[in-house]
Amino acid sequence: MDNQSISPRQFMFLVILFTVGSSILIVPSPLAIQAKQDAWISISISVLAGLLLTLFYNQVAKQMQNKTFVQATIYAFGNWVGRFLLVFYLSFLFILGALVLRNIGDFMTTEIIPQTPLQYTHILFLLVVIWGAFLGLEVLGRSAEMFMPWVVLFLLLFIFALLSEVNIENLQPYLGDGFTPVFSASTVVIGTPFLELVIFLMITPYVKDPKTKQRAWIIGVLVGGIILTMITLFCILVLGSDLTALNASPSYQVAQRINIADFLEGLEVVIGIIWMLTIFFKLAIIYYSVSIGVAQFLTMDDHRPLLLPLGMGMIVLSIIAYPDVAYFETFVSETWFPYALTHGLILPVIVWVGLMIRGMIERKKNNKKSNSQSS
Amino acid sequence: MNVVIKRGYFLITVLLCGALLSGCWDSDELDELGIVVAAGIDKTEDDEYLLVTQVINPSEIATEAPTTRPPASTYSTTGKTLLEAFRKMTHKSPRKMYLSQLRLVVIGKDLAEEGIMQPLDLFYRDHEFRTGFYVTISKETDVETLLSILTPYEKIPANKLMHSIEAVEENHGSSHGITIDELITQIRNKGQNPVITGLLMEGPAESGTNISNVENIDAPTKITIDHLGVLKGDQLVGWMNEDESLGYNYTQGDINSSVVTHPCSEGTAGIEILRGDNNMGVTFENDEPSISIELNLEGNIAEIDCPVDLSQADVIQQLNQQTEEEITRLIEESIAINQNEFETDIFGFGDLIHRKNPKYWKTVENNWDEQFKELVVEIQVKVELRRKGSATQPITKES
Amino acid sequence: MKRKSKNRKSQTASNALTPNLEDNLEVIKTSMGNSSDLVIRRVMIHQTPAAIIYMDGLVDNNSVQNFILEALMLEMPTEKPNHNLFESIKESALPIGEAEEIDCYNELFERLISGETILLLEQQSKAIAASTKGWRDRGVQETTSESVIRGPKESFTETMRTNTALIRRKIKDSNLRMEPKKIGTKTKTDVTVVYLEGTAESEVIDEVNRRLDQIDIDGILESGYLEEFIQDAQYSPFPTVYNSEKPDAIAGGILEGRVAIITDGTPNVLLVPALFVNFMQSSEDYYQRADIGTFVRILRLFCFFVALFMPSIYIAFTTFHQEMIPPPLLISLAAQREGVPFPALAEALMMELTFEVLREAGVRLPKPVGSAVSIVGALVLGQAAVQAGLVSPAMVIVVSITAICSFVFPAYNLAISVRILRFPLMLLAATFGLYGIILGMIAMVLHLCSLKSFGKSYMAPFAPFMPKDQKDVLVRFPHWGLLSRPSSMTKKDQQRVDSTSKEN
Amino acid sequence: MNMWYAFAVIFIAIAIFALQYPFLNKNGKRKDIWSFSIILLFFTSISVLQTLDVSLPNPLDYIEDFYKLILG
Repeated sequence: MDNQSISPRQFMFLVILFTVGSSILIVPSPLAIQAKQDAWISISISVLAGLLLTLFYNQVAKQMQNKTFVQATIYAFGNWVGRFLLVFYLSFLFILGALVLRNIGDFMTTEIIPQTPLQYTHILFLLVVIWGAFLGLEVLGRSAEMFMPWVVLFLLLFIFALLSEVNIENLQPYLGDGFTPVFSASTVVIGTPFLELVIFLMITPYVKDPKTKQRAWIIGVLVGGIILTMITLFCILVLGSDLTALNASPSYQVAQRINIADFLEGLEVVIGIIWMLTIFFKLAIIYYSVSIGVAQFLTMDDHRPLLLPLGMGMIVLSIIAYPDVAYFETFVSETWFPYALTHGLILPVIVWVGLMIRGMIERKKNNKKSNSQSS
Repeated sequence: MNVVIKRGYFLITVLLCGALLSGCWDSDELDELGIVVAAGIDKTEDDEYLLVTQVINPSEIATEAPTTRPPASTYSTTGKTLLEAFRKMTHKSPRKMYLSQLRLVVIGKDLAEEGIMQPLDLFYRDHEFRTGFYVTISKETDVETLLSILTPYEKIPANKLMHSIEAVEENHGSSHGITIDELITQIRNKGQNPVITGLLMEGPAESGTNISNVENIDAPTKITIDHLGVLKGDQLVGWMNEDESLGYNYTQGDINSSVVTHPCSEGTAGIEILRGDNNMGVTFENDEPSISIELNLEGNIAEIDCPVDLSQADVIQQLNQQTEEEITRLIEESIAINQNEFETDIFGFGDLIHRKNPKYWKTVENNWDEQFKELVVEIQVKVELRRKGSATQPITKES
Repeated sequence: MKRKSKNRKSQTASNALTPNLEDNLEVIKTSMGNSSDLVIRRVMIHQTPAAIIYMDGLVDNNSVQNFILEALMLEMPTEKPNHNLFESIKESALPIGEAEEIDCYNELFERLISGETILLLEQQSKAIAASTKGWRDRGVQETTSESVIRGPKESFTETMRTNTALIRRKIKDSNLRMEPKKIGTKTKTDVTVVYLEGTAESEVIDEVNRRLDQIDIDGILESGYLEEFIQDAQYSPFPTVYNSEKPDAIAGGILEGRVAIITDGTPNVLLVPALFVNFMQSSEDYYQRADIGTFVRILRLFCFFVALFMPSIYIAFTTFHQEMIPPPLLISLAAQREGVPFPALAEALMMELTFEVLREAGVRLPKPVGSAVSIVGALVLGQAAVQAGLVSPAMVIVVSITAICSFVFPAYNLAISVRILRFPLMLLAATFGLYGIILGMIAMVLHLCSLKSFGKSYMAPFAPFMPKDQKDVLVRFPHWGLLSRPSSMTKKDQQRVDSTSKEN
Repeated sequence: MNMWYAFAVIFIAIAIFALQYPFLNKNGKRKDIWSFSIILLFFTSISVLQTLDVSLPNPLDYIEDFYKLILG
């Protein structure tokens, strides 16, 4: 594999962008449907859950010892069982990628360029993603550093420009329907960015400086979670929970309210750009991980030849993945959480346990060896 | 290796871009767009939607040498759905209707009485619409005539109306512009019913649609912003008069600046309200809610022609009190007419109860309008007149 | 090709000088093909036949006259020296700085052609080469392509020695190294690699030397030849080698730990590694006050974005996202477009191309005619085309703003790449609107981040982010605050300013 | 029209192959060439089927069915 490495800071930026990307579009609406004006509480709960998950992932990463998840699984379970497990893991990532691609395509073709065929929107986007995955992780990390100030700047603009539109009454009553809907809604957010963070198990071996990278991961999740919470909060504060639930992409709709000095209107497209940037990085990370995953699965030296063929598959999958938006909505609210849970929690747990057992066996072997050597 | 592959990727990208370039699906040149600034909706007799659009003629507006052509044109079509009507419009108009610049939707009176939610769906769903436009009801005239009136001073009639609505809201407070997303939220909200701005045409319709209307120094036909219409759900149930509209806006804290006129001894006093804040609260006694409205207003004496000595503190106090009474009267009237005549809660009392006591709200949610009729509302107005302008005393003939 | 030339070299190299003067002269004459500028002056020194050979025009006639001919013919000690005549001439007779002994034709020709004067003696298989180089040069003049308001106005010339002297005069440090090279099998161009020992990173120096030594070409006429050979990204529109004709800019670069490459025969000196930010900075930034320098730098960055994106954003806004245009502006734009026969893309492409043509024509034409071109351009395009309804006035404004913004960069080669990149962005904008522009921008940033210049990341110190270096990128701190050298360039010899040098 | 799209897809696939093959071949990794070709062939055929409007099985359906089965 290419010997690229990224700094903990770049890693943190990638985690932030990954957490925010695409969730920012699809999360507020289902949250508001279930938890109404308390959506921001449920998202805060899921950020906590996300942090716990990250702590767990860090443990797994420690056990993996500079191997990617794919290599570690093969190492722990051997060629056949390991590969069997990996088929599921890689297909999960692949499907995730296709869905993220479809998210941006759907968003673009509903809000900004409605007459452009979905395929072409996808092809163009994926071409740039492939270009990013081709150039490798180092370049992705650096460009994350380039774009991060802009993302932060525009988010601040978004928040400050909307401060005058905020209506604090939209948050009341707190917990009007009790805790149940709040908790059940929080699974949406746990499923959508936080369980997907399992993908960074493919990236961690390439991060320099093992000491700070754990902290970078946690801070990244925290910051990303806070951004998500802020956006959801602002959607509710400005639009009210009813309109937030009614809108397909409330975070975009809310940007339509921005009006600076009666001249700077219509900034929603600018905000749309920020969503696009974050989604780009999310998809680039997924795509990079999938391709190196497949390359390691097939024990190839280089993931680059795989980029274009996989891209063809991903475009087809993103088109056929769901026939209409309603299918997607039920899929996200019903199936995605258990699906993500299987691959984002259960599978890592299995691998983690496997790695520990493997480690113990190895240690015993070594002990025996050293014993026999010394005796 | 990199160089070869990089070159190849570049080649593929260029090829694909070339292929993609063959379609520019979404692009519309500016001169192919008919910029719609106002739309009117009504029902026809055979139960179809009547759609009227006011399209501006950019070259007439931006020109340095005005001709006699009108700055805006209207088109009207009918259709079973609004979308159908919009698309049918291309039969009549040379250009595609472009809707992002929409300022104003005018709903016909008949349609408003029937229910406005259905037609508004399109305006909210379609991506082309931005959500910052006002929804109004044409009070007497049919929408087609109303939208065909040419307005003096402001070339685009829809702009004139929008600015007037904003001006009335800011300077007098007897009307209230409502945007589509506010309207939809309130219609869907069980605890608050919406109000809607009324538009009124003055003068003969025939002369208003002619360019000569704006050639007169006093245009014979004008459109004025009327007071507020009251909706129950999405149906228009009645109109408030000026006092009631003012009272409504006081309760909502929507008064930025207004005027209170009231009689004082042997004359009248005009008070300019500068700013104020309002506070609505709910208290429960034996599970029965009662609403309290607190208003703290600050104002100036702007005009006074009664012989009082303004240098006396208790005279000011008296004026304060009179103003308070006047405002209380406005609010009371407004609440009374809604409680008794229209039976609809436009004040958001239900919403307030929902926020403060969601459990109680659950029990009354579904017949809130009935409950609303019995609701006790306490009004407390506090006015402080701080200044009296440049003159220290009423200016009278004798000194 | 390669092998042949080497063969030829080895042949001549084996040809050592003969003791016979006439034979030597014959060989020289035939090898040079009886060239008209070859001057052979026969003299007698102490009854020994001798010949002075030089190339007319390449030597300084005065020095040949005063220090060689006069010295040998008039001022020679009259007594016959007791030991070897050759040695005594070499040691005591020639009042000239560089005089070296040579013994083979190969070296003889090389020196002869580069302007040295050769002294051949009868009975000697050796010759003396005296450095009498000197030819007409332009002299140090004011720079034409990089003018400044404040700061030194001198510029490099075509002469290597003058150029090295200009740098030496700025950096009077014994650590300033100048490594000579000769590149080009036919032109044998002098190339000098200049750096500060102990400040520049040795990896970079080695890399520069390695890349320069690898070059095998018949001729180097300008530094552009070298640039294409040594630059990192061959297929990138962005320059990864900086060039300047201002000695102060180059000296500044050397002080930052960079390596300069001077090519004989061109006033453009190369400087590597070159990062993206270097192309956005002018040496004048350091001469103006710090706050003004900062403002100008931010202005340039802004202009970079305008020059790159303005036409494409105009296309995207007017054909895709009309809702983003403020209403009064939209109305006036729509009014302007009435009757324009071309779609916005064609209009923009047409205007941009016309402008490029005008610019190119303005550069090529002699100055008096050049202004005529600009008048014609301004009148024909600005006035007539609008009045004829061929283009909308707004488009003229957009193109002019773009053009003006692209002239702001101090580095001409960055402006070129910006101009080229504008066109694909315009195509993307016409197909996908802002979506296309943003994807184009992302692809561009990805590309920029992947570039390297002599092992240094091109986008440093933004990506990878170096907090310490930010003092001299967008913001320029006052000189007493520029404590360390940019660590994106060199990690050695970091301290620049002693923090106590400015009292408060 | 769909036919042309299908041809375009095949053309692109050939282009990808032509682009990658020399590089893979130079490295002399037989297995890599095979994996690459199989993946390319698989996805190309899927893409061709998709452009020809053949309704392809949607993996999301299976996932949904599976979890419905498990969660009841």
